[in-house]
Amino acid sequence: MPNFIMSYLGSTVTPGEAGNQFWALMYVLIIFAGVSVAVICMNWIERKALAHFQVRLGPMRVGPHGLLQPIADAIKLMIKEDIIPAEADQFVFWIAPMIGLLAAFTVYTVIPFGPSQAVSDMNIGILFMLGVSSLGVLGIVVAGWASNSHYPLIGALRSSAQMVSYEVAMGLAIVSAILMTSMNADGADGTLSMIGIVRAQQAQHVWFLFKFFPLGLIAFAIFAIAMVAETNRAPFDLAEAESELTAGFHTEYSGLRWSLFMLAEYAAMIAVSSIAVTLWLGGWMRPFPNFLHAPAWDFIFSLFPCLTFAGLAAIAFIGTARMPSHSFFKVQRIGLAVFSALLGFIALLLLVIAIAGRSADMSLAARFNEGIGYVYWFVLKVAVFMYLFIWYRATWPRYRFDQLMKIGWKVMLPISLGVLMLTAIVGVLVK
Amino acid sequence: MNPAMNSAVTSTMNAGMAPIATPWFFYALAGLAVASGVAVITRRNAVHAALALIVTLLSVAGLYLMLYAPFVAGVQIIVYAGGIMVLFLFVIMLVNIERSSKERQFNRMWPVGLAAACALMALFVSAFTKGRTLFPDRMISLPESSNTQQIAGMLYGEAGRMGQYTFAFEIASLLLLVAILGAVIMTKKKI
Amino acid sequence: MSDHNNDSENVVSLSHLDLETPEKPYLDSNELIINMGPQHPATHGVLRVILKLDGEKVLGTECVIGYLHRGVEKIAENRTYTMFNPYVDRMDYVAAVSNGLGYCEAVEKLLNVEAPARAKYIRVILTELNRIASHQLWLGTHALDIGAMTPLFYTFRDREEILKIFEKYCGARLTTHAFRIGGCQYETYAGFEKDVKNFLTFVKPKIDEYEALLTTNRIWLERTKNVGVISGADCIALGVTGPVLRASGVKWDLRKAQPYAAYSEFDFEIPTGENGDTYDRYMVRMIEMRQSLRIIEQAVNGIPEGPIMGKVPKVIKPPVGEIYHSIEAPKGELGYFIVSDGSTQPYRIRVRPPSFVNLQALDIMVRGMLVADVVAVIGTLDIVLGEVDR
Amino acid sequence: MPWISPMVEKYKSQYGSGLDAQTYLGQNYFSVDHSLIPNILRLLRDDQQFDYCVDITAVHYPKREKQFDVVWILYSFPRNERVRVKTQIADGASIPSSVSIWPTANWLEREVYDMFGIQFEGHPDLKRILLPDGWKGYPLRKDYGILQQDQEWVQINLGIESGQ
Repeated sequence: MPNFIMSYLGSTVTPGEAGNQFWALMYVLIIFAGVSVAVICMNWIERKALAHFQVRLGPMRVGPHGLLQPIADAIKLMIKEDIIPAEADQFVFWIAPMIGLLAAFTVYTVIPFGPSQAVSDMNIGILFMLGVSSLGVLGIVVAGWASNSHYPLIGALRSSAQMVSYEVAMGLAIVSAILMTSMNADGADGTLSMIGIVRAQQAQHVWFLFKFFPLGLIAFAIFAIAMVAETNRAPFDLAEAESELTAGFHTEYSGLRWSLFMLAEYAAMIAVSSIAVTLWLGGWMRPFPNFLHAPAWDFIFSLFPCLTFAGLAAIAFIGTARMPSHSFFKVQRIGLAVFSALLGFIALLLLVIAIAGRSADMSLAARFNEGIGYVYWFVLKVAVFMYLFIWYRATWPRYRFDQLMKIGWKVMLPISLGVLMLTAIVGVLVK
Repeated sequence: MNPAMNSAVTSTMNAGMAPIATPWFFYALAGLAVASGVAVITRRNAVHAALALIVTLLSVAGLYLMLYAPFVAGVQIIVYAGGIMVLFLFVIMLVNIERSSKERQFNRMWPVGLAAACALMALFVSAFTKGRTLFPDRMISLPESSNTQQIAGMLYGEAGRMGQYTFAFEIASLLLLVAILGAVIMTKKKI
Repeated sequence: MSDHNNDSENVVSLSHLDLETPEKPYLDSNELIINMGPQHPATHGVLRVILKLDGEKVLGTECVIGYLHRGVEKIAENRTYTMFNPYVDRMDYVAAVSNGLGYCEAVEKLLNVEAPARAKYIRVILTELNRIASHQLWLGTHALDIGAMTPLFYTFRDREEILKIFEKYCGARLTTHAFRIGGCQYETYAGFEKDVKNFLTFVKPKIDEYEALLTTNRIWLERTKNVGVISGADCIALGVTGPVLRASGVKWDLRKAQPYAAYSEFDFEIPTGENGDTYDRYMVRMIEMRQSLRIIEQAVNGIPEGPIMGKVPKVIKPPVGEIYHSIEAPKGELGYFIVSDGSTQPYRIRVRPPSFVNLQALDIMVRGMLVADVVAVIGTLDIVLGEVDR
Repeated sequence: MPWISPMVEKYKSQYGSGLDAQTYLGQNYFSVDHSLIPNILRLLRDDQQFDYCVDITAVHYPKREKQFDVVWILYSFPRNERVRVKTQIADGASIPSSVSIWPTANWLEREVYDMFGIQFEGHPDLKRILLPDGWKGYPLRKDYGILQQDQEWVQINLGIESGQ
């Protein structure tokens, strides 16, 4: 059994590909737990960040600075009664959130957190991702239909029309990124696999964002806008336009079923932004990998994870210090102190690994350090996108439905087609 | 899918290709496809039928994966399950089914339908019984390059020379364009 | 309301405004009757709008109002003039101070009495502060209806400062009842001028903050340009007044046209828009806020000393007769038609509510628009249901 | 006191008995016989540019044989001037609607009907605007008690014994 486990640590191929069922399952569990935790943190961050944008504090009551608020919400949603409307279609009503969740989570099997840190590396990675994310539309359409009332039906129609039309723009933006993967110096073939794409960026020493300067950026911009529309977020949140259609397709849902939809929405957000990171921002590569290549630089960059956690611990510690010493706050002070201690401990651990793993030999610590580095940079880039999502929600008003479709078809589609053709032409000229 | 065929597959598998084609995967997927196919016909509720159709399409995509044709599986999911089925559901939702289901059975062509079903059944039975002679026991030659390259080669041709099907491919796309234009004109409404 | 037939076909027909009816579409789409019902987040109170939709497009609307009808005019006939004063604040509870000003001035005109100069200045300061507060509340809820969440919190934070000044001056934040017939009830408290000056310096950059967030916001422009367009002539024909009228290009403001309460002594401009769409109304109200700041500044600097209460008899018994007096409330022309029969109780008080008349224009502005625009147009009309239903 | 102005002279000569102009506290108003109503208003709007009908309301004098006073308050943008037109009609009598002259009259007349029960001929859809449709009784009449409610409507719709 031990060598079975150790066998994977050495391999440079993703467990799925190496046929290593045990580690593949392990990765699935890690990713599933990881994404759920990420969704919970995302919930908290969204409420706090949105609040601070709007000159208010956000949840402060449950746990220190509202840290336990997401957990409280989760419990509340589980306890809440699960109402099924009268003549609703029981089976379809029950399966709709499942489809949504299925679509949101199967995308993660393909997302590469590191060269070998992914569930499996399918050679049609991107295509699989597009296919599964188009299944998400079904969940919404069916949910709207099953609730058997006016507003959810209109909400479902609207959001599915929106997702279908932005999927096209998204697909074309992805095609132009894939086109770039085939333009590396040694004439190797392009690839659809996600790890292949990041390898291509590594080989070409450039993030696709900056390749053929304006083209990469435009394709990235198209994808960034399409992904916001794909997940019904911020300026494109027609489905839950509270002011018109009460809450769109999940009006009739309540309790745990409703939280499944929220889980699916946040998971889809994280999935879509991680695809953007993989395609355009060089997945798990640390910034300036070739430009600053000296080992000293490697060491500095490997310190980043520990610095981030140290920073968080410091913030939490200051929070504890500034908390008023009144007896009411005793429990919260202890809670925050424990939290900051935990963060400090993780920072210390990362520091030790970074120092131990400095040598380039294949010792366990070095490989571990490298793995942490990959995952850290990838997650950091995804976090930047998450912050953008919240920022959009705070500042932008909502598009009207016809404007949204107009942009989808008349603006995004032509531009993405144009960028595709230009990339192809420039690619042929350059080679 | 007799055992001989299966052993041939596993023996010629090179290092890169993980063994997907374990037999019980095939039986599970095929069974699922047939079951949901039957469900599509028998369900009274249109949305249930549509969902069953989606399950069928996804299981067919799984079969493609087993035949080392991931590209076709991916396209199958995107085009069929993701695209066309959504439009199916749109139509089902917009045309309120209660009205159409109440209408009387308007055609009395069931004998013709029965005859066609019997002919099809005969065809299947003969194909199944002859089995080996119809499909010689060819060794599945594992594609050396990935499935996507092969398709691209056939469609667009490699290294400058025209592929076999490029012309046909372009004609098909023109046909689709005509269909789309027709649809737009038919439903033209001052928006 | 039970026998009120839901599919009421007699949509408000304003045929003489020659609106072209949408030509018959090829496929006969099924028209949807949707109730933007009394309990709807975007109807600023208890208003029910019956929308006749063809798909997303609005074919016609009919407003069902009266949910908040408290019979203020009937109560007026059984109260003395001074007792009726607090009722007036409850009509347009967002701009209560201007209601009070309108009523007190109407009765003063009936009594042929003039409020002293200092009282007039105090009245102008409080009314303009109230106008800013009303516009801020409008901006917050209007932006929220169109989807921008943040302005709501900015505007409410700044509105709080005004309400603090009201509370210090007359004890109430919203329905202030600060004026009496003949002048003001309370002398300004010690730090009044200082508070108002601090407020002026505090709120000026804040209004720029709202503008920074919305005026050049690409989506905001997309959602408000050419939405709910109404021409100047239609406005006048429909009796629409206030910022909606000014945004359609008619330069008319009662504070300039028929000055009352010391407005003639201040100089300020009246903003107008060109094509009368939601964006112009937004700009007009933002400029109005800045003009109000100018007025308050001049008023606070030039406030005269002197009594705050005119010579008004203890028991008010105006002579027989009737008068009509109107002021420029934040929503439009707020008029009082008082008929007195010589007793201490008014024989008849008719209040001309700007929101009630402006709401009538909703049907024209929304015809041919989409459902999302109905919400935007109700927001831009800035109606308060307390005033619509009285 | 009587209101003397060239406009008044012209109309006095034209209509003689049916019209007389007063002024009180600087506000001028016509008292007009109800037969002149539609064309005097049209004249004021077209010739004298009173293009904005500020308000339409009514006052109830139970003791007079012509119980209701219907009042039009008009304003002219070009001349920045207000005028009121008053007419007296008996209970149950109807009066031509002025919706065709000023569209704003639509809701204003509906409210006067709702509160006083005065019928307006030619109004596009004259029905109650503030009170529920089935409500019986016209609240703003002097004989309508302050605490009075339409018990029957309350029982049917709200299912409670009485509103009080």
